[in-house]
Amino acid sequence: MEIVLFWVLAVAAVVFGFLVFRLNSMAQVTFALLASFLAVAGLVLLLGLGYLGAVIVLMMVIEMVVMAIFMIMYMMNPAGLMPMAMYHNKAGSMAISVGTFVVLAAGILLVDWPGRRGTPPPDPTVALGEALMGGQMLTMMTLGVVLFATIVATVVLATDRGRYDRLGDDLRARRADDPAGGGVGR
Amino acid sequence: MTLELFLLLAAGLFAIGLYGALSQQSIVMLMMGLELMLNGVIVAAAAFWYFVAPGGTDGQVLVVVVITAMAVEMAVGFAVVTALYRARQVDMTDDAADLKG
Amino acid sequence: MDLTAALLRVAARRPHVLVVAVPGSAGARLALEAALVRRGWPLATGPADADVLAVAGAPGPELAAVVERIWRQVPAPRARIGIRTAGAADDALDAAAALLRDAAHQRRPPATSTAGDDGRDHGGDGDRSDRGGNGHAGGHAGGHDGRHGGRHGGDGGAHGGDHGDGHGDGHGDGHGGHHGHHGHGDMELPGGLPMADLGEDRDGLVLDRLHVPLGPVLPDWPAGLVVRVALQGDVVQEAAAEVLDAGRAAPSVWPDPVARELDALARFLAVAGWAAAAARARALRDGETGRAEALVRRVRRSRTLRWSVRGLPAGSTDVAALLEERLVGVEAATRGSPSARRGVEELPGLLVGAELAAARLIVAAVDPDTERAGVPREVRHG
Amino acid sequence: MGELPWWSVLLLPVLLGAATWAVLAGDAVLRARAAGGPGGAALVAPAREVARLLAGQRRTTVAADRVLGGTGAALLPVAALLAAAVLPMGERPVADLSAGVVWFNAMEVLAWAAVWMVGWGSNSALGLVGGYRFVAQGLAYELPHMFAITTAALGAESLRLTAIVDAQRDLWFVVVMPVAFAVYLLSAAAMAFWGPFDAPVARDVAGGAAAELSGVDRLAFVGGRWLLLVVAAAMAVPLFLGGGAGPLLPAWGWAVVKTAAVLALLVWLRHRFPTVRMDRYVELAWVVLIPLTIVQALVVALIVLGGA
Repeated sequence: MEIVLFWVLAVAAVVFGFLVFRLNSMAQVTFALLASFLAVAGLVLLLGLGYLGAVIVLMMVIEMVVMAIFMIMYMMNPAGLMPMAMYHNKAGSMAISVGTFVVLAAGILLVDWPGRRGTPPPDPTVALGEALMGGQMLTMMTLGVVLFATIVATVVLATDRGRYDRLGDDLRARRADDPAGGGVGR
Repeated sequence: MTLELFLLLAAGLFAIGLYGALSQQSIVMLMMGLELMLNGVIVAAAAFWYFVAPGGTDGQVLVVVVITAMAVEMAVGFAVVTALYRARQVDMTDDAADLKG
Repeated sequence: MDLTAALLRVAARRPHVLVVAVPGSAGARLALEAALVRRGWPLATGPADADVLAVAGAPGPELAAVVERIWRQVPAPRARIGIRTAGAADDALDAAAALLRDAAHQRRPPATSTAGDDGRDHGGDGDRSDRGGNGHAGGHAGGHDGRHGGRHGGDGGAHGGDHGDGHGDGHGDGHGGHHGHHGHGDMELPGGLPMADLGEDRDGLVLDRLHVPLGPVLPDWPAGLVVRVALQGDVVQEAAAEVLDAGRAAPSVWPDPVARELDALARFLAVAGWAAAAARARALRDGETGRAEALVRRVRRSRTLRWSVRGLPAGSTDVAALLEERLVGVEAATRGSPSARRGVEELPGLLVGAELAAARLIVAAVDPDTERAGVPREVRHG
Repeated sequence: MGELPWWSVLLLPVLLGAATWAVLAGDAVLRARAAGGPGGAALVAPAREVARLLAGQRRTTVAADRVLGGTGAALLPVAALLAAAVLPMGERPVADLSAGVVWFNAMEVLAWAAVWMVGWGSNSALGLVGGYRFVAQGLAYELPHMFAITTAALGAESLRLTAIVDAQRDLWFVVVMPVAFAVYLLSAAAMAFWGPFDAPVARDVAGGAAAELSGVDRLAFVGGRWLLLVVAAAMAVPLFLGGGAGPLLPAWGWAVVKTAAVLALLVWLRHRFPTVRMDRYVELAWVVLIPLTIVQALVVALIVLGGA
């Protein structure tokens, strides 16, 4: 049963991953990528990591839906009604990636991987939580700071309106001059 | 299910992603390639956790880190595309490489 | 056992009805809506959701053409009725239900040539083969135009300077076809869809624009009104209003000025997503117009509604002010001094800059008089 | 504890379908009464609606994306059923996952993708507007929602739903975390685009995401939406209302009674309030609800620490 599931999910992950660069419709491309992620989430669940599998589903669905919106905003041919290719150096990229795969595969098959040490804890989620709040606290804090920095940096990059546009040159305007109103009466 | 199979899958996803990241002109598609590469890393990390050191938590933490990296990559990528597009109306790497739009 | 026939029989007891309002025929529409409430038949949101297409009144040539287009988009099983007078509503609805129940009729191969030939806008051709071949042009609001639209390279490897020909209005940054494809007849999409063009949005990004006609067949929309908008995202950038068959029909005869005000208020409440209050307004309109003031008080008391429409820009004013005008109109009518109604020509100026949802609220709150003689042919803004 | 036998997987759609029927009928009766028409016929309205959509013709539009549209419509009921897999019916769920709360959240988020795909798939401007509206709504409700269900998990110190129910043996979580419960109710309505949050399928855009759906596609989409509503309402019971706990009745009986109460509340919400405009709610959610839910989680964390 697990073997069958593994093969189905693995093949799905690769096929959908491949479709990402084969389909014409940008919307379909986005959801092909999502399908590839969902297959990988299934594999993670299969390995007994219930929490991480569910989190991958959660994150990737949200991320891909948001991505679809940006795709359609910026891409030239979102529905793929006119087949068109937007590649550069296709042959070279193919050679490099096939080469990478061959090297990686050779390494994977030739290296003598260490045997299994230890057994999975009864609840890997608890173990993860204790690690993140204990030994790996530094990792967690770094991630938090990085995420916060990302929020600030992306907003600054993406918007073209600063506080002077919103509140006037002396920042004294009583109400911000926004194109769309908000819900808390500022 | 063996470690080698999982790692081969991870290598396959990584290679497909690499191909996309190298060959696509559109910045958005390029980011999809990067995401696929990270997808491969998730598979590898989870497999190492299960088949090599299930007693530890390093594999799991690595998955968490990769997921965060994906989110950050997407957010920053789209912010840059938005800024580029606002300034020069381009969403292609080749055009962004020109010094003046 | 014929399963489809059984299903049709069960379903025909509660079909969804798409009402097409004709200017000057408010009496027929009111009778139709009241009959639907009595039967518990819901109103359809659009052609896809409809089983019965009911035309309330005698449409002029322009509206009749729209009705034909809409009819082609209604999926089988379906029936089509025309109600000319208030008294005809119940009989027509019964006839529609009988047609829907009639499995043999619904299975009949496409017979478009005979449909409606009996001069009563009657007849339901079970047109199963019609798979949207005509693509909703116009009529049903929101045509299928180019969300796929714009910025088509049109050819492989669309970049570099190899598009010099035919792009005289390009913006000159390399991408042929990426910009400035206005008027490129050769760049039409499959299916004959028009392409979106580009325009600056309010955040300073140059993105696709869609040209979408709103009306004349939209839920809770003034009779005969068509507003053609250029949408960017869902922000209206240009608007042009016209009335189909303008000036053709005599204004509707309302038994009671309060009923007319309540009718408009019901449309606004329905567009604002307050189905219960809208149903109440319709019930009052059809019966006890004397108790309209209680409803007005209830609407005024609603914090959620006020929170939603306050400060929502509509030209130089806001939707809350327009709603207040509506409510004052109801009160004035109950006191026997009906107020003047706004005209269609005011609409475009109010709509530009609004989002689609706000635009719907504005149209419903303004409730332009589409029946007045001397309605201008078309007014645009933006 | 433990899980229900495997055949309960088949029972799940039946039970949820029955609950959905009840809500649909209740809603139809309320609607008919508001309009002043007869309410009795509304009780069988769900059956007529299903028959109508089963017999209806499927239609497409020019250059429609049938792959995505079809996937989206089918995905919605599937997502609702998958989310219901961890729902304790009485005492035991079909699958008692160790990360049940996160699983529920992940499956419910699939609706984002589903609605957007349906809206996109029909290649109609109004459909797409509906799809986009749901994404905006999702961005507004999702974070307060996550904090609300996290608070329940925090109170029980477990992500397992049966453990959360066990933790409420003495005191229902609704008493300890009223803010989280209120926010959960709002997001339950929002995730099923129901009640005051029905902008994605509103009448003002002619049915929004569902504008071009007919026949079986519409049945799957609309049915999936109702299922999602029922599942979201039913999930409030183990998370905040003590699960199947109660005197006299068996556990499943109490679960049914409490679910019905939550559903009745949601139906009432829809009839009581007009649609909330998303530009307003988004700011409320981010400026008021998120801080409130975080403070709520903090308070619960302190209570848990103090109790330990």
